[in-house]
Amino acid sequence: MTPTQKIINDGNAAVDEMLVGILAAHPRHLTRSLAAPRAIIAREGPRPGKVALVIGGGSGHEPTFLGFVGKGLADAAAIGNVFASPPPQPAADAAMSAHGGAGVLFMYGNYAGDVMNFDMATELLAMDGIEARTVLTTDDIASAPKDRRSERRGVAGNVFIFKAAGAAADLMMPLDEVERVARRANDRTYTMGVALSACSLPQTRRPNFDLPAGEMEIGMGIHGEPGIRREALRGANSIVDEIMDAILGEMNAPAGDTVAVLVNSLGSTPLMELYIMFARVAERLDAAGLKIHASLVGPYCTSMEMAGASITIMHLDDELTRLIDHPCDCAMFQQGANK
Amino acid sequence: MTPTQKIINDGNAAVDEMLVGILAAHPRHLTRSLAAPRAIIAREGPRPGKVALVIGGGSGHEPTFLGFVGKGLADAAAIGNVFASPPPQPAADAAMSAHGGAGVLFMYGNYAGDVMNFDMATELLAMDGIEARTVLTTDDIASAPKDRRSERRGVAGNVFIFKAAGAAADLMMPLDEVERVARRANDRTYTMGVALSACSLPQTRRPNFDLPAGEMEIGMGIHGEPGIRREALRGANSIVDEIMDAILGEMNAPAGDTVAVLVNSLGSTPLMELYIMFARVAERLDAAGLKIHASLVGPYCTSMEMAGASITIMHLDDELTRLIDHPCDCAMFQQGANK
Amino acid sequence: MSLLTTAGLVEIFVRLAQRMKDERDELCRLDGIIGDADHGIAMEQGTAAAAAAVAALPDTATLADQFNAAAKGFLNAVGASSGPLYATAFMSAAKMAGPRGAMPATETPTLIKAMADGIARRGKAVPGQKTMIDAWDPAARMAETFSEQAETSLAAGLAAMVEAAKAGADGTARMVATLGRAARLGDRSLGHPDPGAVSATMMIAVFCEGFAKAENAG
Amino acid sequence: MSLLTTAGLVEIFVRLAQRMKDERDELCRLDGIIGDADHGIAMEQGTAAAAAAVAALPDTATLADQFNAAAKGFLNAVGASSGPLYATAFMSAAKMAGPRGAMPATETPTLIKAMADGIARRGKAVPGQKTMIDAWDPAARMAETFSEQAETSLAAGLAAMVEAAKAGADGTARMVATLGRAARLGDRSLGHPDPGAVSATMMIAVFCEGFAKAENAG
Ligand SMILES: Nc1ncnc2c1ncn2[C@@H]1O[C@H](COP(=O)(O)OP(=O)(O)O)[C@@H](O)[C@H]1O
Ligand SMILES: Nc1ncnc2c1ncn2[C@@H]1O[C@H](COP(=O)(O)OP(=O)(O)O)[C@@H](O)[C@H]1O
Ligand SMILES: [Mg+2]
Ligand SMILES: [Mg+2]
Ligand SMILES: [Mg+2]
Ligand SMILES: [Mg+2]
Repeated sequence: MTPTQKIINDGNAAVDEMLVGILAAHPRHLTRSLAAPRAIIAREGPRPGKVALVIGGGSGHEPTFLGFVGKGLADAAAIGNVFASPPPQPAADAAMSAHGGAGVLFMYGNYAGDVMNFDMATELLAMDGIEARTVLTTDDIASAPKDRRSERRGVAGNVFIFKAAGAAADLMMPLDEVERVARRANDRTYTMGVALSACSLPQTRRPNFDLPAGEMEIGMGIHGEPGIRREALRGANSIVDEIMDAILGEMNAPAGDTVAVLVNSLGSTPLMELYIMFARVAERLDAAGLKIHASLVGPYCTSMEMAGASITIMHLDDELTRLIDHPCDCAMFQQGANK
Repeated sequence: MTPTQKIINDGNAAVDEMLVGILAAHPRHLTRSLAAPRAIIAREGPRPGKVALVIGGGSGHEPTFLGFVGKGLADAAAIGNVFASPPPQPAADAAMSAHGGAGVLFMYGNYAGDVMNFDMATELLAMDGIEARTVLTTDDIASAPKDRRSERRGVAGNVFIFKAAGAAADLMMPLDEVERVARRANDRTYTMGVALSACSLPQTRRPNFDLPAGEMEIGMGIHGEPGIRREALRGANSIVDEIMDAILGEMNAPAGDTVAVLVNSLGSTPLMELYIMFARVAERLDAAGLKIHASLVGPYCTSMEMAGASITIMHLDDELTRLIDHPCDCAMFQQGANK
Repeated sequence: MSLLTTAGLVEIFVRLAQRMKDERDELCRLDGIIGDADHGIAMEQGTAAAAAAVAALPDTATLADQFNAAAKGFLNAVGASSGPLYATAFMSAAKMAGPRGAMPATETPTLIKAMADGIARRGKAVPGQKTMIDAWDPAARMAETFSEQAETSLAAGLAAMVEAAKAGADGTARMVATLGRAARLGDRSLGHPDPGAVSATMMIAVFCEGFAKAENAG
Repeated sequence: MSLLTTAGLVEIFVRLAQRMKDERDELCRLDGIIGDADHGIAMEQGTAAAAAAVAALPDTATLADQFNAAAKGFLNAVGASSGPLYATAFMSAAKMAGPRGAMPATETPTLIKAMADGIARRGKAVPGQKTMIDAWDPAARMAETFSEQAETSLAAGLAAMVEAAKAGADGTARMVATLGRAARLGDRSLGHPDPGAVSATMMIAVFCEGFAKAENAG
């Protein structure tokens, strides 16, 4: 079984070499201290009196997480090994460097490893008198039933949820407010994905699970965790309909409301296929009387070279609309003032 | 041989369904007339007295071409079938809709099909008294020897070359000047790629050539055309060194000069691998005494789901630096004023 | 006197579209080796659009109208390299056929010649550059020799034109491409036939068989 | 009286790192079925860092220092779920071993018990949730029964602890995960052992074999 084709050097060095490249490519956006090589700090954004939004998680999801570090969004990101939560130290280092004396909000996907590590980081920060709160993202509606929403995974909806919280912090809202906005954004964001292939870790270069060609896994997680069902691959409209039925069914937004839409590639699925999906998403939203206020299409929250896509819908209100439109200038995600 | 995994409906309808999705996702950036469904026009940018920059080519390279349509860059794009030049009519329609009475500059990759179709479009426009000139991009240094540069293919360097010309037009330079800038930008842009897998057309869903696992094709074109050599896959630094040796060898820029760098994914190669490559590119540029002024990393000029990457270096001077920094707001590429 | 009628030409374009539909995957396979694997799709979509455009014409349409409609249909459905080439070929055949409801079957070889000239004019290729010209040119030269020596039968002449095209296409495997997409491969294009020449042979065969049939129907 | 010395513990951590290096791909395979396929890498990198941290300590270091260094090394190399769990386990063992240069071999089962308690405290998992606790808990309970009945030999006690862990890990195949990554699979995790429980069994085996060896060396 020949290893998966990757352009890397030593698999064990992949994450650290990636970080060297990211800092070389985005010197005006990102920096880090030698003491904390896995804590990446925004050059602009962190300032006295501002709540520090610190995000983070495993590598392999780029541009999530550190692509969203920059003015108007996240102030820092703690980076782990591929598909592995960062240890407590980088998370604490990131918070220490980025905080402005107005508290820290940790935001990351709801995974056992992340919770344990970020909680240990919170303990470390408390010893230095720095208050850190946590809001977990739980937008993957395929990962647990509606009545056990708090057990759900955080996936591509991170993009909108972090964006809302980052904007609130950039508008110098206090910690209570930023936390309220973050929870509200999380509650109104719904994602479901479909995987068409596995992906491989740089160290093993072997597909992390076996999805036979001709099949797809509905509801798969962004670390290749199995989803709801595996079945024969269907056409784009049929796949989008199944996902939109589930999202619209749970979101239950009244006609006339507005939404933000993300059609996200899990890695190797190209823009052509994402826009074919978007055409159907737009049709379904129109039929439900929902207006699209903002759209993102492309690889935003990936699983390395996994084929597949996810659809995220955020049910907007006036506050979330203003925050989603708030300008930002991050290493891998820029948005002008005139949305 | 099971077909390549794609999220599409009918393969023959892929391009047109994609366009419906693109217009639905970017209503504030793009529009088209019912009469010319394959001519996509920028909502902002075209204006009286401005040279119209019209780009275009086959589909399957997204975000190239229509992702660069918008204020500050291209005024319109003519879209062909997958890997096929657009016919003359959409090219002529695009120019007719976007021109401001100051002439049209067609810019596209140097391929037989594109030349024939855009030349026929030029004939159609002449009949309506509209002057259209053409500048072909020829940045693929692997596609012909240096002394036969005019026979080279236009590949990912399109991004920087179009950007320079678009900025010149946006600064209301006359046609002669925009053409001069475009040729100069093309002459100072060097690209070489490496493919790690084939890709499939939506209609056949069969790999368009057979690249055995464990091998790579150095110098492959963005339509899967064979390159210089096929050999065993090597590590990232070794691949980057071979490409940079070729680029630096031909570019031969004196130490102290500045460059723009694009590490481009051909489709399924993810950001982690591109940034690992970027780290080595930065090392080699530093060793050559060349400063990086601007960097782009990601899928900018792709071949659907092909695995692989290309490196583009543009040898900047004061004029090109200003033009590369010029702000733009396109459907799939935004750049703020403060570079 | 046997005639190629507008009804006959409609029939020919229908058969051409069916032939290219059947050959799609093989032509894509050939174009994948030295090109970008889309030639079969271009020929399938182009000939389907041409046949539809011809079929949609009113009964009063002339042979010239039919060829011009085919040209416009093919071009707007395809673009790529084959679009302009075959659009120009059909427009050239339209001029040759003229605004007639029918033409003597014995003149049909001049249509092949006209198409070849159109392709050469638009693409500026000459024989030996590993392009579709290497099939069209031999067929066109055979068409010229046919009209000069009256004694060979039309059927034999048309068959000879198809054979000449086939031989030309096979010959492209021993050529190094110096034009079009494959030109960048240098000697790596050796040993592989040019997909455009192979599809040209198929098109020439459908036209010539159609012209021959017109003779019997006459 | 046989002792577990700091030299002996260095040896144990070296063997632990080697064992996890050998088992990397199998653990990744198991974690690929119900998780995200990285557990083998986490355990390889974690135990390598722990062994390096322990080896780097000065000769004056105590057993507690060694376990604490191992904890810090493992945690900072791994993160993920196994990082915090094994860091807390080793810190808990450090408190149990105390600031001594050596400890009676007969007390070593209490180290296994301490590690299990640390994992339960950090992860809050209880037996039956298809986690590594389902291997650590049986081993810890066996460790307790050993210290109460003096007459079983240390070697037999340690062997029984490894067996208990193995049985527990095998049992996870018949459990539905309700904690951690696999919890989201519902009954789709049935039939597959938990990778964390399998690697726990390997670790417990290396520790117990090391403790038994300390007895002979004494
Ligand atoms: N200048 C030219 N003159 C004649 N034939 C050409 C020329 N350029 C390309 N061709 C023909 O076009 C064929 C490829 O057509 P097609 O695949 O449809 O277009 P593309 O090259 O744009 O993908 C080649 O096999 C070749 O025979
Ligand atoms: N809360 C928990 N308590 C005990 N063990 C746990 C807990 N969460 C996860 N685990 C263990 O961690 C193992 C997975 O570890 P690893 O793959 O390294 O981390 P991740 O789940 O972050 O990829 C699981 O097999 C399970 O045994
Ligand atoms: Mg993990
Ligand atoms: Mg083509
Ligand atoms: Mg082709
Ligand atoms: Mg795991």
